[in-house]
Amino acid sequence: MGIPLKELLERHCGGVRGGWDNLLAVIPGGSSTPLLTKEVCENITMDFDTLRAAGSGLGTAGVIVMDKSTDIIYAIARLSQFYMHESCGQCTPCREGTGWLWRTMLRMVKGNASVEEIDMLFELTKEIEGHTICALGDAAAWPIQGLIKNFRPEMERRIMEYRKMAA
Amino acid sequence: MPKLKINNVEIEVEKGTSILQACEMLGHEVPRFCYHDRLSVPANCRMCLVEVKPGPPKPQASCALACADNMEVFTDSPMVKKARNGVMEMLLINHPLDCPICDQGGECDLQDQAVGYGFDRSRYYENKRAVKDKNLGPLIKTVMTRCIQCTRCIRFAEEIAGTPDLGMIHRGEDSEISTFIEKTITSEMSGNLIDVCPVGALTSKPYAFQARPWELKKTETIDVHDGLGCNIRVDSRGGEVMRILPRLHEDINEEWIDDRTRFAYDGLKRQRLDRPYVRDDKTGRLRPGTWEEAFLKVSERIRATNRGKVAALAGDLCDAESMVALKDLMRSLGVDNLECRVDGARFDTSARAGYIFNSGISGIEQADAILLVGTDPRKEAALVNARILKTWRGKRVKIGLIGENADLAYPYTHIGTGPASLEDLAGGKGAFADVLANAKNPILIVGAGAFRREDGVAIQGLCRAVAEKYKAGYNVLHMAASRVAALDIGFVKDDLDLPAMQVVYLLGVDNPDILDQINPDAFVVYQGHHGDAGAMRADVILPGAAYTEKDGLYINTEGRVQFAKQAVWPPGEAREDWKIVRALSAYLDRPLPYDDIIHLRGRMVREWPHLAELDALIPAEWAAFGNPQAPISKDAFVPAVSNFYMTNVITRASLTMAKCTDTLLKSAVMGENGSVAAE
Amino acid sequence: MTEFFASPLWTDYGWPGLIMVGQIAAMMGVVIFAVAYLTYAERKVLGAMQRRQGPMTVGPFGLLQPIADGVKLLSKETIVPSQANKPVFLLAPIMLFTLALVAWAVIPVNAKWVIADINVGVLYLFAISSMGVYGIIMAGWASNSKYAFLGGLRSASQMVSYEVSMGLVIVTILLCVGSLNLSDIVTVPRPVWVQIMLLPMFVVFLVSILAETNRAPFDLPEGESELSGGFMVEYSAMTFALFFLGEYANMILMSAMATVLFLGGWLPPFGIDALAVVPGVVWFSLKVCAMLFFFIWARATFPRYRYDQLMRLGWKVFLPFSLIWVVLMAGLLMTFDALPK
Amino acid sequence: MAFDQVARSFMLSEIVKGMALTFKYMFKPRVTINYPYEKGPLSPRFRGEHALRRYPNGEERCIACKLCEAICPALAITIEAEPREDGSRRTTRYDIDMTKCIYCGLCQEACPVDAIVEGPNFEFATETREELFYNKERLLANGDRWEAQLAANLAKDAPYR
Repeated sequence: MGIPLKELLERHCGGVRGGWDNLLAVIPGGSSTPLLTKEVCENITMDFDTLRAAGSGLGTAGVIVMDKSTDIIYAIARLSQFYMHESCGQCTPCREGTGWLWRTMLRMVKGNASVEEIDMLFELTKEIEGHTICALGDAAAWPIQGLIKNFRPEMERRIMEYRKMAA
Repeated sequence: MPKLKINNVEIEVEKGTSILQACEMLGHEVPRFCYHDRLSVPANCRMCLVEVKPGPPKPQASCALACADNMEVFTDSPMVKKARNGVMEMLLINHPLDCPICDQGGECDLQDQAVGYGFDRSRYYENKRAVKDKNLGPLIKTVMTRCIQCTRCIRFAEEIAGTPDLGMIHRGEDSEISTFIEKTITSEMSGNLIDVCPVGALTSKPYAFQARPWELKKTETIDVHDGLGCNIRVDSRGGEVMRILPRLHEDINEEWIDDRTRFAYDGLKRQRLDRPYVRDDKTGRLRPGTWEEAFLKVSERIRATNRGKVAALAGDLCDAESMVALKDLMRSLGVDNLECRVDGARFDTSARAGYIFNSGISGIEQADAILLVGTDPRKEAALVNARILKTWRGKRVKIGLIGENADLAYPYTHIGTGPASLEDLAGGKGAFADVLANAKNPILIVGAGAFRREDGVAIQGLCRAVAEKYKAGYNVLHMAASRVAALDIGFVKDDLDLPAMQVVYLLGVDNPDILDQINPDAFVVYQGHHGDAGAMRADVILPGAAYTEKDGLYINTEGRVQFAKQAVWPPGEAREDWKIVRALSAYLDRPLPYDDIIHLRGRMVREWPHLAELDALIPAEWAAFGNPQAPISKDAFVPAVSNFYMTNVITRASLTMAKCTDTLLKSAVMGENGSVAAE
Repeated sequence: MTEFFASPLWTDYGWPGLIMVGQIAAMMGVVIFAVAYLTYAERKVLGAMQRRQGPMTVGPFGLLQPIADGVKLLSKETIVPSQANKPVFLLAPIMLFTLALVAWAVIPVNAKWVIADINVGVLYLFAISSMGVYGIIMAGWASNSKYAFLGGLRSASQMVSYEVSMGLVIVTILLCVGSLNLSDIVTVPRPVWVQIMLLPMFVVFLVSILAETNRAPFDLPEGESELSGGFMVEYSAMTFALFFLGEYANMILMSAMATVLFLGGWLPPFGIDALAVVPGVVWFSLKVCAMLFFFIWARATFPRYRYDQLMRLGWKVFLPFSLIWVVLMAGLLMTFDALPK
Repeated sequence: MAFDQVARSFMLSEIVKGMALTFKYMFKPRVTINYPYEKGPLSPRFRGEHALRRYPNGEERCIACKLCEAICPALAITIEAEPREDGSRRTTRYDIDMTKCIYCGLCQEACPVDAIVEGPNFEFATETREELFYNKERLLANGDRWEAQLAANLAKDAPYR
């Protein structure tokens, strides 16, 4: 608790593959929290308040580290699939929303979407977040929110690429 | 008593009240799908979200959150609006939006609330989910793709009907409502699923595509298929009854009705007597005639017959007016052979307390021990059974049954099958005697079938003895809608010698047993609305009106007077029953002193003032009735109803009821599943 | 046989009588034909002025339309209202139509082309045209309908009112001509200044004949929009057709009268002798047609008068004006010694 | 009264002006057409005789949702429905009383499947009233007869809906 993230990763966990500079993003608290970019990871400490201030959370403190070889959109899409699969189907936003998120994310991976859909996706996560009985809805929403906040240029780039390909 | 503020208005509510209920009290509409007043609260639709302070910075499900002191609730803040819009969008993405072909269209909660909270276009471009339709039997049509997984149906089946046939299978997106497994629904109250379902997933099969709610004329009236006098709404278009829905009456049917009440209406359109018939002297067959001809023939025969040899019987579906008119006519002719107990029951009618449901139907909920005697309430009065189930679910009351074993949807102690067990209880013997003795508020429910035997009066006396011994409520559960009214107006004669009668006037009597007792040479007049057993035996048929076709008073088994309104006109030349009797009286030169129903009611109220007390439960004075000392046979009680779906002329004429009999009773025997038969 | 044809019975009565009958028949034929095509012309001209097509379907350019209308009216059932006075009801249209035809007896359509060249032609014409009002009053009264009755009353007072000024106009003419014979009226030459002085009288006469024939803007007796057809609201089929014919025949008659009184009858216009090569009857017809065109033109242009305005115009404007003009004309003629000898 | 007004009234100038105007109009081109032989143009939105359309595969479009019946301000439409043999929702009766119809086009607006439309036909006068009580067969026949034009009209109007 309170340990700087960089120290945690570099000293205790054997470091990022390919060196610290190869770091792409870190999900600090299990799969459900929004991810942190390398810049934020530089000097953040692992405690509740700091992480919340950074727009994420400590969660289960199961840190997921992704280096630059990671397809970040695909990674988050995979998380969406997980949450869709795990949704119990009891309450509406989670039952209907997680599937929608996953399908949209799948298209985002390919870039088969429009730029406006990124905003829609973000809005969608806001519609799920906080409206469910348990926290699974929130958990499904947060990684995508983190992705959009931090890697929106990457998503847009992919959409443009796909368009070029299609044309 | 928590005090809280809703939209800045202070309100004090009972402890345990949910925020949703508190909002309703203040008149703030809170949208909901899964929440239902009479069902448990799962809080899974997330439509009723409201903003609550203090609390987490997210909206709360108001149906599941109890009111607490110093709460501040907002039902229309931007946060709430946004949350509900979001939930509505989620609900609609996989909904087929096929309102134009959906029977729920026009009375659909989802449709209504989508108007308030929906977006005018879809942002969902993925493939929609489709769900396979389930077969729920001949009454309920399913379009499961429309289902929004509110689970009201599951909870209804389990909590109200006591037949946990439904459940949710799979999970997440793939979750769907299904029966366990690939079975039809076996509840006799399954029709209520249609009302309970907030969308068009469960709709009425017989009513499928027949009409739209806005084109129907709604008449609030009373049901006659059992003795409870359930409050119903008859929806009609033109001269046709299109469907029947329940109406709220907390003390009788709450907001449910059983399937017979709901679906037997198609019997009103088939096998109707729409013109008078007269038996031809030459051929011996019935042929269509005129009213004049029919009346002349009847009056001739009655004039030519010794008045002691004339009898009048009143059947199960008669309104009080027609029976009073018939009684007045017979009295003016000097005839006193009147009888209404056409099911063969014998009991003492001297004290009103001896033949009504004294505790009241809602009184069952106060009971802490229930003894059922010679009755299967599930078949005889499904809503009484639902009320017992509710009581049992609420406080696990002890229930004992004397009579044939039956699946009642709740566990009970089977004490015995015949009067011997009753004698034991009267003597304080047996385990259930202790239960009754220890109970503060025990009640006794005696089925009318228990009196259908030679020693009926003795059984009645025995029941009174048991009731008096344990200070228990004494309740008779009648099955005929007309019975209590007939008894109240004295349409009885204890020692009627039916086989000796030469002229028998049947007012809607179709019970084969009593028809068999009529002398084959007797002249039989049948006044009624269906061509059934009574009409077959008749020499003259006077076509009357069914319960949806006439205004009339009915007294239910509790002794509650209720007013049924006319929804449609009788078919063809058929007329309201009291008018037929009035017209006949003119042919007999004994014109009855009333020409309209207001005067007839005035005459009724003058003699029986309690008929003016509409919808009131007047306690009957306790008096000695029955004869416990009379000899009692050892025979077991015989169930009064063998087929729930075929109990009277209307149900026998109904195709839907025939289909139910076919599929529900023959293929899957009712009572096979679910609850414990005996402890 | 030959002695019969030689006898005075034949030469003095038979033959002239036969000729007379022939003349009458020819005149009637022409008038009725003219009436038929006047209705056609009216519809066409009205249509043109309202930028419509007018009748187009029956025959080329709808030329057979009047015949179709006639056939239709003839083949319909004549309905007599149950409360009507039947003889009067049926007599009224017959009378109106007859009067409209009878007046033609004295109209000279060319030099010597006149059925009855009587000395009091103007008086005869005036008397006959005044009698038309009886037909309308009879129709209005006999119909036993408030609309018809009101129409009849209006018609009576309207015709009486305008006859007064019409009479004064004719008096002015007579002052200039000095004869009651219509042929004389045509032939007696008038000095140019007299003609100019007669111009206002011509205007008064034009307006008065509009009122006299119940034409727009003075069609108050019919008043479709207020009296739903006025005096002939109850008439149908043949009786209606007779009214219709009578009315249009009257129009032609009045046009002929105006032609005779003011426009020089069969003489070529503006006294240009070179134009005399064209037969007089053609000039007469052309002048009548021009008058009829004026009738239609006025109908297309002016809205219906209010009843009180109509009366005001008749009694307070035309009557004083024409009285003054009679005196003025008489004075002038006396002064300049232009009275006919 | 002003002098010029009196003068004008004496010179009948208004009357002459009025007559000149009508006379001038007589020579202007006609604005009407010779109807049964010439016909004017019709808007794709023209609301004429009703028709029930079918899908290209011959399946009737109407699904008996009864929205047209509900919205009809003249109560001219009568519909009865029941499940067809294949379980789909179809009308057993679809009547329009053309003598009641006010041609407001609301039925067309209300129809979710473009089944009931008001077509371009306005020449459907009949000799008896009875012929104006259209039933389903008649309306479907109309639809078949006018389908090409109906479809074209709907396509033209589609961008504005």
